[in-house]
Amino acid sequence: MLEEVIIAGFGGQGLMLMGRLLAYAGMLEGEKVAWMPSYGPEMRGGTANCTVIISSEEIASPVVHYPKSVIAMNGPSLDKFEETVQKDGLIVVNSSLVEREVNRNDVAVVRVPANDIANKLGNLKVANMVVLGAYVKKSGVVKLETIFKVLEKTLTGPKQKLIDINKEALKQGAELVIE
Amino acid sequence: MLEEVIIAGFGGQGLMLMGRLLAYAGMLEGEKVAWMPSYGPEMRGGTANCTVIISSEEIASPVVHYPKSVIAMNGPSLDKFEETVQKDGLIVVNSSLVEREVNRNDVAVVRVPANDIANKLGNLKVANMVVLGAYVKKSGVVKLETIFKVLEKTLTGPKQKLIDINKEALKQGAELVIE
Amino acid sequence: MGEKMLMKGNEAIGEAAIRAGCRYYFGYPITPQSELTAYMAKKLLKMKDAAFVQAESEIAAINMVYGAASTGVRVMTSSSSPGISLKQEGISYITCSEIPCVVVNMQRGGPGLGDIQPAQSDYFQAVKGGGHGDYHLIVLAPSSVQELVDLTMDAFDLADKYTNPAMILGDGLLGQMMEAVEFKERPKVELPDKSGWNLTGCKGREHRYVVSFDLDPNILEKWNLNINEKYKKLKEKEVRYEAVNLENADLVIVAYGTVARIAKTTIQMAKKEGINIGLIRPITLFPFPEKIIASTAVKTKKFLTVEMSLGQMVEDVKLAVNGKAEVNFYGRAGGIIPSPEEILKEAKKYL
Amino acid sequence: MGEKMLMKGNEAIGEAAIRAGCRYYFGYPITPQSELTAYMAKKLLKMKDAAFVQAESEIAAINMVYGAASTGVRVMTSSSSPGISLKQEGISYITCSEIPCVVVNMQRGGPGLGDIQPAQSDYFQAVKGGGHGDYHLIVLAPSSVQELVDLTMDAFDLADKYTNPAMILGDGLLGQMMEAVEFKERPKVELPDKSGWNLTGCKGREHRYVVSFDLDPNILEKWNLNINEKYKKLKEKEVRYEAVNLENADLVIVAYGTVARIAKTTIQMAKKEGINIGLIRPITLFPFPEKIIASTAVKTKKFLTVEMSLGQMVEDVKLAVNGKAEVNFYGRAGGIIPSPEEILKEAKKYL
Amino acid sequence: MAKIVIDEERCKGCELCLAACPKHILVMSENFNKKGYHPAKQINPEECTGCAFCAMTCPDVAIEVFK
Amino acid sequence: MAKIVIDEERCKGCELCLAACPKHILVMSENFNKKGYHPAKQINPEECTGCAFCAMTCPDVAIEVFK
Amino acid sequence: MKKVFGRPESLTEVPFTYCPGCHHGIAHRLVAEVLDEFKVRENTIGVCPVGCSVFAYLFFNVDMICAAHGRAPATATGIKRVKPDSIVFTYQGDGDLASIGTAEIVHAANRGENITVIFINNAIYGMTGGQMAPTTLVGQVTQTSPYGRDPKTMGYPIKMAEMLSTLKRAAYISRVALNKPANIIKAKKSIKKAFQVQLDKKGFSMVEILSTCPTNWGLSPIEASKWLEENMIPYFPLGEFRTPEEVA
Amino acid sequence: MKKVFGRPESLTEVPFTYCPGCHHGIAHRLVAEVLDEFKVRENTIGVCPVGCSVFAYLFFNVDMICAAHGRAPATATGIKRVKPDSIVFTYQGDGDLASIGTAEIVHAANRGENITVIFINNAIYGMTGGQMAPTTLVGQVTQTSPYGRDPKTMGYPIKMAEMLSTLKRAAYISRVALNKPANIIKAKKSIKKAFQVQLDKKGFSMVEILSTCPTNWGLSPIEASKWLEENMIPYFPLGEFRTPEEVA
Ligand SMILES: Cc1ncc(C[n+]2csc(CCOP(=O)(O)OP(=O)(O)O)c2C)c(N)n1
Ligand SMILES: Cc1ncc(C[n+]2csc(CCOP(=O)(O)OP(=O)(O)O)c2C)c(N)n1
Ligand code: SF4
Ligand code: SF4
Ligand code: SF4
Ligand code: SF4
Ligand code: SF4
Ligand code: SF4
Ligand SMILES: [Mg+2]
Ligand SMILES: [Mg+2]
Repeated sequence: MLEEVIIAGFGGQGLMLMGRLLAYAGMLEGEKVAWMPSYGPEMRGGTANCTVIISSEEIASPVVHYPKSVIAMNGPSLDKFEETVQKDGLIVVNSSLVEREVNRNDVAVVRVPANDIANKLGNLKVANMVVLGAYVKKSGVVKLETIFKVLEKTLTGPKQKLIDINKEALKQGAELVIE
Repeated sequence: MLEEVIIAGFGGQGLMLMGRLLAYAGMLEGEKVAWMPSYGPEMRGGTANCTVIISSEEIASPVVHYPKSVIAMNGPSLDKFEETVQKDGLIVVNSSLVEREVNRNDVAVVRVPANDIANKLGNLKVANMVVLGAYVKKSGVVKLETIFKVLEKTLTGPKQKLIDINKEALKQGAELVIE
Repeated sequence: MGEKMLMKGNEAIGEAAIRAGCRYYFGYPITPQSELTAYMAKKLLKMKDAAFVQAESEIAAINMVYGAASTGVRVMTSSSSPGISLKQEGISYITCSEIPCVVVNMQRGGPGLGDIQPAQSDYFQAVKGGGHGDYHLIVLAPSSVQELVDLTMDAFDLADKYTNPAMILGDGLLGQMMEAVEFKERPKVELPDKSGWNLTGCKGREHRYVVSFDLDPNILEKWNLNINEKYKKLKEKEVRYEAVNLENADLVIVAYGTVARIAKTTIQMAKKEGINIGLIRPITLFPFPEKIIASTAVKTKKFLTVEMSLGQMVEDVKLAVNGKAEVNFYGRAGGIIPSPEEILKEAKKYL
Repeated sequence: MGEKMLMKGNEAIGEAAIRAGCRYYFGYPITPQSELTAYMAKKLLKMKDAAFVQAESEIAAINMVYGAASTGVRVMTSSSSPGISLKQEGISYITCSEIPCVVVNMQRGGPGLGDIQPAQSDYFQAVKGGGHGDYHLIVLAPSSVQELVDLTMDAFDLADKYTNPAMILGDGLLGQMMEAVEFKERPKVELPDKSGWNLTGCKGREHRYVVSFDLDPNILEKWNLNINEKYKKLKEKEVRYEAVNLENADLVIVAYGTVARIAKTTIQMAKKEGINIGLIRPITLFPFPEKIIASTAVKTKKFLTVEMSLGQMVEDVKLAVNGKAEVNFYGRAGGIIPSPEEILKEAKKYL
Repeated sequence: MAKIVIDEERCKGCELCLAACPKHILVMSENFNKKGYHPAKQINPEECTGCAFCAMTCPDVAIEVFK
Repeated sequence: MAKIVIDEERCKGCELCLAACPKHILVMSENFNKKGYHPAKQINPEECTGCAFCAMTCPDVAIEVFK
Repeated sequence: MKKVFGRPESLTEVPFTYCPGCHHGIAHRLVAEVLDEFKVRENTIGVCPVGCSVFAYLFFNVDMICAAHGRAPATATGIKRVKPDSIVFTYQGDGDLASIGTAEIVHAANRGENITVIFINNAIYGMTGGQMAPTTLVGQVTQTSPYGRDPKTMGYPIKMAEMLSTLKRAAYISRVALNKPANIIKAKKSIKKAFQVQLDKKGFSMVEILSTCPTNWGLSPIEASKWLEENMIPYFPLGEFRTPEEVA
Repeated sequence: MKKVFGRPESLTEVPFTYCPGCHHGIAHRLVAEVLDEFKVRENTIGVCPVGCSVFAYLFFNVDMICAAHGRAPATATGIKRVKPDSIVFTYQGDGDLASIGTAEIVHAANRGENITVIFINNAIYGMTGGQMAPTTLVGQVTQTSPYGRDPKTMGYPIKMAEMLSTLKRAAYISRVALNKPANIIKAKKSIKKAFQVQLDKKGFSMVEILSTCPTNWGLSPIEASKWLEENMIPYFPLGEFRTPEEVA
């Protein structure tokens, strides 16, 4: 198994957390994992992205220029990374913020109206979880349950109360993906 | 012409000045000159020395381990440098402070009771000039008159009044040397 | 065997240091190593017989390290490129005083303020001595988060063994990335006793001192020569490297840290195209693995040194090769990370 | 032709700088270069449109230099080994900003506080870059008081020409010794105009700035590469060295500064014994005179590098020789000056 | 009579101008600007006194005031 | 009754003790010590009160006082 | 209608890179307005620090240089000594000025360097993500004081204006805040005085500006302004500490 | 007869390397006597600076380290944090403490580092041959103020005791002089208080000692003591600036 995904968007959209949960889940499932952030030249309000690699082999380069999958949380990210996705790869798009269609037709595309769903759930901040749910479901790289487990391990103390809404967001995202 | 002389003694005995006057005089007489100080590990009250090279050729190494001449202004300096003087070289000793005899008998030796003479001249500080006078006379490396000229050039302003006593000291030192 | 943990490189260094017995940390914030400072604050401020001090500057930090280390405890500081430049005087002092400590440099793009992206352009500074005088640091170059852990622990041991500062020379990428790490039980190593030199108060013995000078050049020269002896010993005994695929390699890449990892992907890619590329990855940059490079140069006539710099380690590679093979260089500057693809393309030029 | 003057090396540098149009000096006292600071105080404090500031530290001094130089004037600072270590961050900033200035290092024995005797153990720091990032200083190595004068003047010209700091790498002996010097009329050199970058207030034009960073690594890489181009040009155009007695030499000594002078006496001594020793004396340490060394290596199979260090420039000699000849090393450390006799003795070992 | 002009693209939606306006006639817009912020907007412009407190407080110099 | 002992080899002839002694019973010796200084010496020891001002002032801790 | 409030000429058109609600922007505008009002824009050289305001060279429409972290007063000294008739100012954060740059600011003030220092005290290291500054309040939680600043081991927040006021050649020193229009108006006046002192060649001038860092304080901009009012101002009293009259 | 005055145990037998009449020696003795009196010699670690007192490690009969120029307070901090129950002191000159080491002393004081600083203010850089110190008096001629210190460009002599007294965790700060027995006795008392503060873990303590440098002042030791009395004391008033009672 070898998955390489770039998760990109505005700073503040919770990209880094998505990547970390994913990597953690990969580790719990016994795979080798690497998570690597990358911040643009602007410190704030700029674009940011992180790379997650999940692999059954030792991970060589943590830097991936041509990922299997891309999660584009906003328009500029889609613009930047669309062309880099490998043939037969996957692009997951936050369609609440990305108006345009994906141009590539040699990749799978999942469109997730994440902000709208999150808004309905009452917390715009979980938009990232909606997208992550959809991505996990579609890619099958880890089990959704493993992500749940990670949430339980990492959201402790006062943050514990956030577990449910996050799970719900993940689920709703996953449900968007037609099997 | 090539003269290499090490002038050694206590810090504060005016060694550096002796060397500088000598070098300056050499320069005025058209020779190549180099003056190089060396301070011992102790900053004050310790021993110090300087090397002067006067040469008609380009001066290569400014560091001299086996000088033609040594001026020993005190006992420790004689101890340290006596053995380094070249055969047929010259050792000038401030006999006011150096009690012992020079052991070498393959070099010329001039003993100068410099402090006593300087004391008589009314200024202990010119002991160095007494020795310098003797050295210049004995070695013939520069003319005494050139040293006078240097004094006139360098002792200016309020220091001008010191010229005479310095000249006198030089002269008295020179006079000690039997032609 | 410890549990696996997903950790950021910077935090992993901190945890490794603490597990290696380091209870004292003095540092000043700088990107991309701030998580390490924050980690040490979080942990050490809660521990007994421990101290975390955010120093007023990198200079103060290294001089606090000097003081703490002189008492014999394990102590660490960390920074990134510009901050490490400021520590050069202090590092030179500590080295001359023959006191162990660990300094971490998570390099970023330079010179000047540069940027905050990963780079390897402080190699010369780390390996040749950015401070004044004849000295060297023990320089370790991890290339994974696990290795950050292991080499940090080793750094403390080596520093103690050779009473010389050791440097972890990482980069922003290693510091920021997360990987699974394990804190393994380490074999006990016999380390020299510090009670012969550390400052404790002179109860029951003559007073002693830690200084970095002697105004008598004869004594200072002997001192310098003694220090130099340790470097010779290091070169004999502590060289570490990873060799990959050297048998029948058409070309050997020499790279360390992050770049070495990327080069491994290059090697895999090349294999698919039927090209045999080898890799020598120095783990110790000082002492540098000269011998393996020299012996490889006899077999493989082509070397490619790849760095995130405009050519620094390549000089050490050339010195090791000593004219016996062709040494080429490929570098990216200013915080750009080379891709496996471009390294392959570069390698092909020489094949 | 100017009159001959008997001057201390340190003061000669000061006079040369002033005659080269330098009216601004920022420094901090340290032995063995304090006479230079004092000289500048004496002269500049009496001049109009000039400034002498005793800075609060070497760090402040180099950053004052940065500010002054950014306005386009000629400016200088000086120090000795530990003080130069403290300037590394600032030097890296100035180099990255591509601003000219002159830095003088009258080296003393190190590392640490060391001693105040002459040494050459800051070669790596000066030549490889003691600060962080990919950069180089233009490094000039005088070996007489006259050359201190001439090279100081050249340093200002070169710095302006390449908008890069230039360093005078001397030692305590050169700074403290007196020789006769002459301040010759210099041929006018065409120097690039600074009005394209210097800070003057933005009257009549767009505002501009002097910075040493760009957070975009792509831009920063280009910037780094541009700077690197200047170093290539320096290597092509500005290499300087003195070659002595290379014809039919049985052995060639490579030495710079004070040591090179001493080696000349060795050569004379050897001649008396019928031994033919040559000398290559690099005058520019960066750019290093690789070509003459490489071409000499083809004829003379034996080199002896002599330094007042435990072996630093010898690496550049080896890189230039590239395995074509045997490169030996003789060094003294901690402020000890080798004698002509001992160099000869050492040379004979290889003959 | 007074008028303010808010540069929506400069606005970062910090709401400091809202708090500063003595007339309470500034609110946040529902729309996003290109940077993804909800910019401030004025309601009841006729109440504006042109006191410029809003402009003075705006960290992004996004408000101009006319009188 | 009081007594002082001056360590002649430690003395650097600075004369500070002379100025400090309220009894003015310290003077400089004619002799040189090994370092080339004229050490201080006491005259009229019977006048010494043992006040230790001399010792207190001596930068080289060359004076001991007994009482 | 006439424009009564607009962008000063001494600011470029480049949008600030600061976080929403960050007071750096207000401070920039005030300085720019003062430069406009004195008509010295074309004769000014500014020195920005390393800190969130590292990009100030893009924002101020004057010649600028970016100094090394903490060294802006030294760099400004270098400039001013060459160009004594130019207006030279530094713009520095509290990490920059009160921590790593302590020696430089103390000695620039002590020499009476005829420059103006704009000192942004936001009780935190903004740019590096929220570490303790020398001015961080007691109990304040930061990345490097995760259990709150403990004066026993970390000391009390340092009052730079007061400390520097002990120096004779510090001609003008004040502390202002930007948390509400009334304070902003006072701040502007104070900044203007500071530059006036420079124009009159009376020596060193500094305005310490209490500012917010909503991002690293973890507060909304409005909460942050309130926190400043309630916590910072009581500890860091506003006012003038040195005025030219006192200058010898 | 009993010895009523002799060499304290906390001094070694090594003769001082100071110039004749230099007050460094007196200061050494006083510190050593205090260590003796508190019986802490065997539990003390001293930090000497770069300056004429660089050799203090040979003179104090306690464990010592020689810090880099100006950094003694940082080095002492490192030691004290490891050994909070040891007595840690620094011994620094005015170039060391008030110039290059400004940041280190300010922040050690501000943190309330529980160390004692012995600060030798001799208005000059002694070791390097007589350059201007931050404490050099107005008009004083030195190697780097050859026409006398001009406050217009070089500022006024800095009063470190006063400046540091603005810091809350500076528990004890005083200024004393060594120019005559009465002052020496007071100096000793003050040094004792400073160490007492450390023993009581009350925070930072510093004694600024006005001292002579006959060599670089170009005066005889007696003239130098007089010059100190007539010129330094009027500018640098003696006394206590912070005492433990004021400490929060
Ligand atoms: C020598 C050096 N050390 C550390 C840093 C990292 N650094 C960048 S900005 C900064 C401090 C920022 O805080 P402050 O000065 O308070 O400015 P703010 O961002 O809060 O406006 C630090 C430590 C650096 N760039 N250079
Ligand atoms: C980094 C560094 N800069 C400069 C020096 C040179 N230096 C040695 S001692 C000294 C200052 C001495 O003056 P002070 O601190 O007043 O002590 P004093 O000798 O007067 O007792 C200086 C500048 C040094 N050793 N290291
Ligand atoms: S100008 Fe005054 S009244 Fe008008 S919107 Fe702004 S703050 Fe409100
Ligand atoms: S103060 Fe400025 S940036 Fe903030 S909401 Fe109002 S207009 Fe927008
Ligand atoms: S003890 Fe007192 S009286 Fe006796 S010599 Fe000393 S100073 Fe004079
Ligand atoms: S004070 Fe001490 S050193 Fe000075 S003269 Fe008296 S005994 Fe000698
Ligand atoms: S981090 Fe803080 S200081 Fe920096 S721009 Fe954001 S709010 Fe302002
Ligand atoms: S130079 Fe001055 S401070 Fe140094 S030992 Fe001599 S008199 Fe004392
Ligand atoms: Mg801040
Ligand atoms: Mg001093």
